[in-house]
Amino acid sequence: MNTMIGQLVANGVVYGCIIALAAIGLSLAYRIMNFANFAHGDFLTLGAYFTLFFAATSNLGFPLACVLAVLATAACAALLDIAIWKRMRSSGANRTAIMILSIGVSIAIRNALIIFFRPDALRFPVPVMESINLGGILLTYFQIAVVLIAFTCMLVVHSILSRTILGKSMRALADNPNLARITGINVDQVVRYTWMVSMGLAALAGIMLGLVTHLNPNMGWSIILPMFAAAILGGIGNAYGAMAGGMIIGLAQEISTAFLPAEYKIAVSFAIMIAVLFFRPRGLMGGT
Amino acid sequence: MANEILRIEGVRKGFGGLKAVDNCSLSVPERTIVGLIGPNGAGKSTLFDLISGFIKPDAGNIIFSGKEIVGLPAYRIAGMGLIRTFQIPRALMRMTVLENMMLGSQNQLGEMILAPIIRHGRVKAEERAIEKKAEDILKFFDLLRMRDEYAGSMSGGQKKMLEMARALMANPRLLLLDEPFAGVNPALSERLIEKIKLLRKSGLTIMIIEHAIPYVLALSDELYVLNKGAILASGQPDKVISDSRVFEAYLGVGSDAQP
Amino acid sequence: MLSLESITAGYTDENIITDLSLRVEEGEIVTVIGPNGCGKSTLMKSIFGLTRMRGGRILFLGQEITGLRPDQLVKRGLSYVPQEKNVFAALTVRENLEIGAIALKGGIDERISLVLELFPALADRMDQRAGTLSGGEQKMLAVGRAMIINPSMLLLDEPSAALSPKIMGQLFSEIQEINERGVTILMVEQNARRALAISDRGYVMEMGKNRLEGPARSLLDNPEVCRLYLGRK
Amino acid sequence: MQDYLVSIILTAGIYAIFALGLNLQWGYAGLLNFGHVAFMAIGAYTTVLLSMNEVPLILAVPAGMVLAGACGAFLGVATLRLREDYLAIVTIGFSEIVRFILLNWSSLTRGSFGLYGYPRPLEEMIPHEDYNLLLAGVVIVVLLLVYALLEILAKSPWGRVLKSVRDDEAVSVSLGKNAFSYKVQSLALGSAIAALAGSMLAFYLQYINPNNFQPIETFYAWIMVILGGSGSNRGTIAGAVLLWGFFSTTRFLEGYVSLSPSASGALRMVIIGLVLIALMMFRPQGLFGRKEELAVGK
Repeated sequence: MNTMIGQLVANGVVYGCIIALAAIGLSLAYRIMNFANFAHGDFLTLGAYFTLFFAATSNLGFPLACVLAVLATAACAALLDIAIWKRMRSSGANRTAIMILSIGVSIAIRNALIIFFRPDALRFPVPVMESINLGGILLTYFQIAVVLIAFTCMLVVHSILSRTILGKSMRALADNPNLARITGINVDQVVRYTWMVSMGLAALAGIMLGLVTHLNPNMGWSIILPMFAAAILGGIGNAYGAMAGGMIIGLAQEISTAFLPAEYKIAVSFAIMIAVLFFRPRGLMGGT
Repeated sequence: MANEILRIEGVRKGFGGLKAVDNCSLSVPERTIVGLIGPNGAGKSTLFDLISGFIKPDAGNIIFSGKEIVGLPAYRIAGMGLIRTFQIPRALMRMTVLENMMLGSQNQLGEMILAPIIRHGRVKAEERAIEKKAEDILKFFDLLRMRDEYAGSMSGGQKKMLEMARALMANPRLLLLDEPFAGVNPALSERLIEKIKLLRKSGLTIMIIEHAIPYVLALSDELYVLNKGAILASGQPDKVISDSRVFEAYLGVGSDAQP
Repeated sequence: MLSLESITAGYTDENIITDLSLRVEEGEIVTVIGPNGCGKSTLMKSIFGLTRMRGGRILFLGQEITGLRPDQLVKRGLSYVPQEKNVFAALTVRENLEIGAIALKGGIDERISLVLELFPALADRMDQRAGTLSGGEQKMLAVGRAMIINPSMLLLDEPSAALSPKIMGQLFSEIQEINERGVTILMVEQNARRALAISDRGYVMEMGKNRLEGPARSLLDNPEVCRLYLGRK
Repeated sequence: MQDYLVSIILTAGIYAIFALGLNLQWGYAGLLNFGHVAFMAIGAYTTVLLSMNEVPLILAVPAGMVLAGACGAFLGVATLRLREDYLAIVTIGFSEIVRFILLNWSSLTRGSFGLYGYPRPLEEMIPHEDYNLLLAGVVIVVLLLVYALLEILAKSPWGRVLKSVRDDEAVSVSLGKNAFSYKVQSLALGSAIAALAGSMLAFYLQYINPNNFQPIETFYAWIMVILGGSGSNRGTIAGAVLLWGFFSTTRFLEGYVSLSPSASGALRMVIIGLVLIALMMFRPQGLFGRKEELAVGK
């Protein structure tokens, strides 16, 4: 029994890491751009497929392909900002319009991927590895790598936000957009970098999701619920809250399988989200 | 002394470190016009928000026609006949002037979801009556010719007038007007003064925030001066305005002038 | 140094300011007063490119700056302290100052120590979040934040708003000190008496227009001022 | 050819009803329901499951509507006091949850096998080949009834309050209207209308399975509403006709391009996504809408 719970906790941490990474980006974008980006999940997918593409078409090796994919996704985010988001911002469109638009972006990306890669499930060209046994808990090297990379990323995000001038500008912009403009922050530039960071993190989360499961064009869209649940649980807009929220959601979903049929684990996210909205709408750590 | 319709006792409200309204007490007698003036940031609009239930006070009582109203939802307070307008005109831009007006009427049967279907005839008749009333009030404010325009296409001054007209549709017992003259041109303002006087004559009680002091003086039976969230002076308008402390409050109090 | 030539501006379709002209010479403190809602704050925002300008032009140091973005103005040495919400509440005092210096290249530490020299009270609070400071300290931080770029001109929107008389006095003497260090100052103020006491010249606005202009000390003696404020004869 | 036309009338009609429910929520009350399909699914499954247990139609359809309305109201109560995007997030989550429950509660729903072989109303009295024609007639009548109901409501005092809530909730409240209650009412009624569309979809398809109710269906309704001009019931119906017209024309053109079925389907979806983007960027008032009455605001 104990090892079973231990195994579920381990799985939960792995899954929680992926959700947390995705939710950090979502929350950052929400905080700076002031709207919920429903295309966030599809950037996870985009990142995973870029990796597959780079790994298959060049002989750079898988890790380098991952790096390239993250950069490519960030570049797409910047392009999208120039083509769409910046125009919407400067035309003074309100956020409901922008949210509806993000649905359009999501539909377009997802289906473009189906055209290029077919709808079937695919796998990364990496060797299948034996699990290692840590005191009765089985984990693959990929799962361990996911946890290590995710924690590294969280540290990196933390130091970007607290140490760098970009991070401080991002926080300043979120705190008081008018004053940020007056102070001389180039708002458009900071917003663009925020998109790139947010989407780069999404790409990374997508790669990890692809590593521990498989790839399909729906993979990002299908975790939109736990992703938002994590962001809301942590207080939407709060990057640190999103990390904690992602972990809690991941653990809750996995551990619930000890008591509930595994098919319902996604409902656990929904139940947590509704409960948070009723009793603590600003999330556990307070958000915007 | 006339019956008082509104009494505020020791109301306080802070935002963060700032005390927006600080131990404020006042009373509004029935069938009078009470003016409320004070420099920027004195807490006038916050006080209106508190009275109308849009925000909740940290402490103090607000009694409207004998009932404690602190904690009631804003729509319930409005339903009791305490109707407020807003400093920045808030016409419903994407509705026509007439729709704006008809919305103001209270206790409409047709506002219950199924009534327009099952009580079709009665709702129709009710609508005709409300429309007639709306037209009368629009005529009173010289807005009748705009009845089918979108409110969004009106000038700022017209929006202000529409807001007041819409508030009257609710048959208020107490009307809170937040800067009714802002953005209204001087000629129109003169006419607006006459109209507000007519409203008082018809039995309405009105409380006005206004920074154009000549208008307040022309209208008010009683004047309160708010400064830094507290009542600085009150009484007969002419006396209050001659109080040197009031001029000082407007020009800025030095440390010595503080009571 | 700064001159507004018959500017007309507002936020939406309506003009809040109409045909207003104003000049500030180098080294001066100029104060604009006027009753509530006369458009004082809008005037400041218009100079800083935050409104819709529909007429006129603005010159700063002889060059036209009409329609420039705030970050471009900051690079030219114009700094602005808005009336409220003028600190980043969620950031520490040090971060607020660093953000203020974002337009500068290098030398941040040096600039910070200059600001701390001006406002020594901030030195103990450097790692505290700005939202936890008192009203007076926040105001000092706001002015310090604006001073960190070493501006040649400072725009202050109601610096005394929501301050106790004692702190207000302190703030005005600090403004005077900033001016003595060579920074030209334009402010709009509710507290006309205090502000004019440290100013060289003053303007009185009413309903979006300039009504009176004159040397600061004598402006309040003008009976017109009383009429404009309170509408009495 | 006649079959084809009837099938287009049926789908366009059913989706028009579905989208009218959304227009009541978004176009009139400004509510972001991103999980509209959930209520259609609830309607379809409730009606079918009750019919299979010999509950008469006259009870089975309203039961689905009531259940969907109640779910809509519940989600509203949970989120409507918060910023408007919470409703969008929660409803999109809800639509996924409903689909997961339908997929996994196999003892009730037969999971991904779906439900089929359930009785259709008056089936024994009508020749099979004419059934769809009759159903198309019923759908058109229901569509007209729903349209009439919504038009009456939209022009009634009730609709007036709803529009005021969309424009500026504080004004409504200042005039004594319980804005929160009106938002919940419009969510509940719109969801019930979606359930009605779901019941009819079930009788048309004769086979329902959870994959009929993917999130994308919600956004078909969104495109119909926005294309025709948010806040216009007639525009919504026009939007439904346009969208299904697009689907059938492109299906017809498919014969001429050498794309796999999945790729051409996806290409269609890419176009749908781009249309939604272009509408929000360049013509948020829709093809027929008036800018003054734009539901999205400035």
